[in-house]
Amino acid sequence: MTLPNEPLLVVRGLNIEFGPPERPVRAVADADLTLAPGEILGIAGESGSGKTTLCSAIMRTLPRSARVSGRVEFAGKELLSLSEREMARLRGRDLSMVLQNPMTSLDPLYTIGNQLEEVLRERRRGGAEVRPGGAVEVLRRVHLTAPELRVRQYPHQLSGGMRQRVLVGMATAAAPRLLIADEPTTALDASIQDEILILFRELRDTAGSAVVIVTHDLSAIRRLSDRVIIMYAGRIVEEGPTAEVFRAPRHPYTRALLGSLPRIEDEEVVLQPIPGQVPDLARLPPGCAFAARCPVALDACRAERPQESTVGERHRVFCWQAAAGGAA
Amino acid sequence: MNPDTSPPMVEAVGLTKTFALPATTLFGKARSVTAAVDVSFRIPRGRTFGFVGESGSGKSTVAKMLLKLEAPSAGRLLVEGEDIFAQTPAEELAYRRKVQAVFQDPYGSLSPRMRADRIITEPLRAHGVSRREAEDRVPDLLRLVGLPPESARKYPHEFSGGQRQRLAIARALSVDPQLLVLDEPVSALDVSVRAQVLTLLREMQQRLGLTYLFIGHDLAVVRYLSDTVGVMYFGRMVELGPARLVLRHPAHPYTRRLVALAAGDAPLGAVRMQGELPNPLSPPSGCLFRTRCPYADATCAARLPEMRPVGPDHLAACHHHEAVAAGTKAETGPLLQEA
Amino acid sequence: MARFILTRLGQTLVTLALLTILIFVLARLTGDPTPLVLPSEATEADRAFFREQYGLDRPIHEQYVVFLRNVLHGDFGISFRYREPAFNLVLMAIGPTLQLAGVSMLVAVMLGLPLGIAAALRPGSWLAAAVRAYASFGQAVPTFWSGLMLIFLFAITLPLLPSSGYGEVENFVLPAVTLGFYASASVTMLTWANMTEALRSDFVQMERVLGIPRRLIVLKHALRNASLPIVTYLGLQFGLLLGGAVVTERVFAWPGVGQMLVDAILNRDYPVVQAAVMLTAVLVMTINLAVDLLYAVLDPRVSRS
Amino acid sequence: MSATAEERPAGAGGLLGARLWRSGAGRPPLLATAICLLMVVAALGGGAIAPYVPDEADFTAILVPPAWAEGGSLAHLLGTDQLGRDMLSRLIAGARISLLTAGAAVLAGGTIGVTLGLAAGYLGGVVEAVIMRIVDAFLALPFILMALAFVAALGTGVGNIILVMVLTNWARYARLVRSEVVSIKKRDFVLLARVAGLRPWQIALRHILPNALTSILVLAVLDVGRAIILESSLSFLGVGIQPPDVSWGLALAEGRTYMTVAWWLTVWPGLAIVLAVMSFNALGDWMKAGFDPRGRL
Repeated sequence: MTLPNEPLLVVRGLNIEFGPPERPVRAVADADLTLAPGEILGIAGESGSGKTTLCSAIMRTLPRSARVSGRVEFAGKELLSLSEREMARLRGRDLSMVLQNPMTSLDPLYTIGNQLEEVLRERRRGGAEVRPGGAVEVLRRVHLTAPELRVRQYPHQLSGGMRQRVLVGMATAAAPRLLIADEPTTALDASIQDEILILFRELRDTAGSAVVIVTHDLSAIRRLSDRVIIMYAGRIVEEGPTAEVFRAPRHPYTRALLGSLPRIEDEEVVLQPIPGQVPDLARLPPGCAFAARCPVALDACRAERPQESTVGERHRVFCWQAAAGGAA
Repeated sequence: MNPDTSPPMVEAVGLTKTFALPATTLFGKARSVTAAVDVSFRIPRGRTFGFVGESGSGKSTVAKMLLKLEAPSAGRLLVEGEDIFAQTPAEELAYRRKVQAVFQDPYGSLSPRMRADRIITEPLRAHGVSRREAEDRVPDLLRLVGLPPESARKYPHEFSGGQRQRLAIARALSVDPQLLVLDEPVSALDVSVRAQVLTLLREMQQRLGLTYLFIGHDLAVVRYLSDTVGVMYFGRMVELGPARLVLRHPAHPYTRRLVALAAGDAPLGAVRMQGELPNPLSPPSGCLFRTRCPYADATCAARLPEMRPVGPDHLAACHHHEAVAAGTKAETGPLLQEA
Repeated sequence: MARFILTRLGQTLVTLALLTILIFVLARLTGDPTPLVLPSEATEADRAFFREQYGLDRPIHEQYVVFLRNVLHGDFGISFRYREPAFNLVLMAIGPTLQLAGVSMLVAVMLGLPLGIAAALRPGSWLAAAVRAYASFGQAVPTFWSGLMLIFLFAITLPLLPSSGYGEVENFVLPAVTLGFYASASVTMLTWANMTEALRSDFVQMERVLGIPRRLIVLKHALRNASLPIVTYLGLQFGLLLGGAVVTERVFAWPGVGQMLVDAILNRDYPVVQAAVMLTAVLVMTINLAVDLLYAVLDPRVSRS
Repeated sequence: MSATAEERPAGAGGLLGARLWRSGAGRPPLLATAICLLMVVAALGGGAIAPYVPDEADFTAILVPPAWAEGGSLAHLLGTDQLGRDMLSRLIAGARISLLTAGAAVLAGGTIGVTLGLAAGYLGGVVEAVIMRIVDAFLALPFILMALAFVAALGTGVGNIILVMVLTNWARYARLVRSEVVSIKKRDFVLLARVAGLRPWQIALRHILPNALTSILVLAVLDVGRAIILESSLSFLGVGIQPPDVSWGLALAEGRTYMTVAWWLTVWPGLAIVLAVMSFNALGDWMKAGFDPRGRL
């Protein structure tokens, strides 16, 4: 078992490829990350940045066509070499996940109570009976109104926000040590998004779970997570403590991303869009994938892939400019 | 032309739209759902009116009425002083040249079986412009929205989401419209691309003197483009006024909540929105927001608040707007914890 | 729910009414039945009397009203050939047809469901390829040919089973296998497609990451969701089986409605044709209605809204 | 939101074949395509290819087995029937009838059905209600029973059988097209076409029909197989094609009596039907995989 200071999750040199081997699409390239118990990590990136694929690799739910190499260690276990049966035993108990679309993630033919009890029953090893009020209790924990009524209702009778609460309740029923949330608020209205995010923080505070939240919504990450990883075209480009990255981003892409967000607090809203578009993953340039859109790109950036450089405590960045101190 | 005497580009008076639902019980009364009630606003020429609200608030219904895709159940909709639901077919065709639209979904907005040049020229052709003349305009239009002229021969699936929205904008601009209805045009786009399209829209407005009706759920985005904003809640307009005023000094508790949520710096949990949206089939009595409002009292349950002035050009529908503006009750803290 | 039932019932009645019009029009198209019914030595007065008796001298819409009234009373006229009420003849033949269709259905489901599910669970495997080959062959083989080949093999070459007849259990084997095999092909394909879709759905993904055992995901969730469209389809399939029975009955000399219908057409015995068509139509539509109602009961999105 | 990135709707734009190729339907089924083409050639070539006149009796060569069997002769590759008619020539003539009736059923039935379905889906209201109830009435019976009902009224023979097949077939096209139109009608690009000022008929022809066309095409190809079975079934029952015309189903029915002594009389026509139907189905399934990955048809 892990010691308190040992990391809960360690990913090393993770590569995920799709498509024909002679012309592969590298959805995730050379990903390294470490997560401590009880830590909340945000992974941000635009579509095609590989953030969802990375999470599916950790949960081992990638389609069979994916080619995965590297290591994923969870609490000392190498997940990639586990059998499907061993992996299924971990899922939902030690590591769990919340998916993007609450509207379709519940079976339409069974009541909420039935589906919750099914999850609870699977949690009890050794055949112990599920307590009758268990499902209601789970719903109360995720602050769903009128839980006694909800357990008798079918998914279509609940709104999207309510369904996402149910799903978070299911995923966290066993107080997993790691919860991965993939775009958990994207399909929801603004007034409900925060209510879902709060559930993740409560989970960490009450059960000591670590949480990985994957989203394109920078504001959610800023307010929820302890640490943030920024991904671009399948690679991690910057990683560091959330406050520091948002205050002093070191990678030009992170900076550009923050600059292109309209902010309501300012007197006048100014936008600085990033020119160009995300490159095709099947035809990446030899150097830095962001070089073509980067305002401060050097010749070196186009020629060679940037190496990792440390720019502060636990703050690392993959950029030649930042490494040279030029973009500071 | 004197701007004071000419009618505004758009004027909506008491616009209401109800949809009939089939009865659920055998001999029950056929019920109806109200998508928009008594919505009134005006958009001066060359300005942007921003509509803010969550899903189901009725903002898209108003847009569809302005595009004549739906007819109002009550109320009037005037464009340049002319009632658009009392037009002859010839007048309607002329109107369709004046008003164009860009929708949210960049994948559903363009016919997958048409090439970019045909997509762009289709509105022109519909208005009787010859094929040759229409095609001559394609390179200019593509350049206008920042697409290379070679893309004329491509099919929609060969473009990225942001490029498709550019294409949709080029198509809308092809007939030199005066009014653009923008229904969540950037909501489906990635952050970096969103900023590109927003700056393009602002540039187009300045260059071509367009009037916009902009619909969005992201307050910061709406504020970026809008001069005036209207906040919709559950089919009703609850606050209306100059964008800066409404978003910096909101007078309706709902707007206040939205603004607080949109501020990226607010710590998580500082603002809580309690409860769920009411059921459209059995809305609460009185003020529709009272079930989620910290200011709600007996008055709110008894009477529906009317829109009334709370400042210069600034209207809000709240019985307690003074207290709200003064912020006597915090949106924060344990008061609202039990959601 | 009540409204849903009534709407469907109303639609069915309208369709039935239209069908009676269609059959009536078809009956008129065949021309004057008088020479067929009366012996050639009948006098002109006999013919006129016959026409008057059957209302053939009245305007077309009045004739339809008479026709409709008769149909509602189960009166399709007297069979020209057997000199008995056509409706009674058809009613006697419907039993064997229903038995054949029912047993074939059982064969089809027992073959099609497991094959379809197995193929969906192992995409890309040799099993899936074999199931695909089975289904595409089954859909292409006309029952009259497979029936003949089975007779050739099991009744002539190896005399194990009777090639025709009705009444004993062994009489059922060849016809039911012939018809059931044909129907099993489409049941297989439909089960496969729906099961594949259910296994790809978001909620199955969610259950996977929640660590729900695969057995439970497949049997409790995916299969039940996939079964909704399959139930509807089986209703339709039963109608197709009644149609397919026409040919199969002919091959195996089965005393059913199909056999009777073909004989009636060949002998221009129109009252029997009309009675057979109408009765089958009512049967098929009743089954479809029942299946729709069953669907509504099975799907909470319909029954609980 | 991040779902918008890689989604490339299958089969959009470009030439039909290229579109199918790209869309992941895989390689076209070569054998099936070849058989379909062979059938078309046989149907068109007819008398020019066939070694004998198909309905010419030759009492000197009755029930000759196929060339490789004992007693067979190279003069009659697939043998002869009870009247000494050459089986190969009869199969070729049968292909002509099968394709003629199936083609007519699909083309004429398809045209009528597509037109009515388009009208129902696009116009809605009373027009839709009336058309769809008629469609329901035509689909209320299993297709073979419906065909028998029409045969009873119209009679047999090539012309009547074509008419019968058109009558039994159109309603399925109408139902498919109507449901396609209803869903396409709600899509954004159709709403935007209205905003652009296009007339309803322009929208129907330029936007709705092209987008429904792939489904119609798939249904049509799959329908050829169904039509071949229907025609041969009717002919087998004796209420379809009548001698001296030649049909596979009819040949089978005639050969049935001689099953114990001359297997080739029943095996060849049956195999011809199975091969033809399987080939058209394989072609249709391939198109369906490309156009309709979710299997709505």
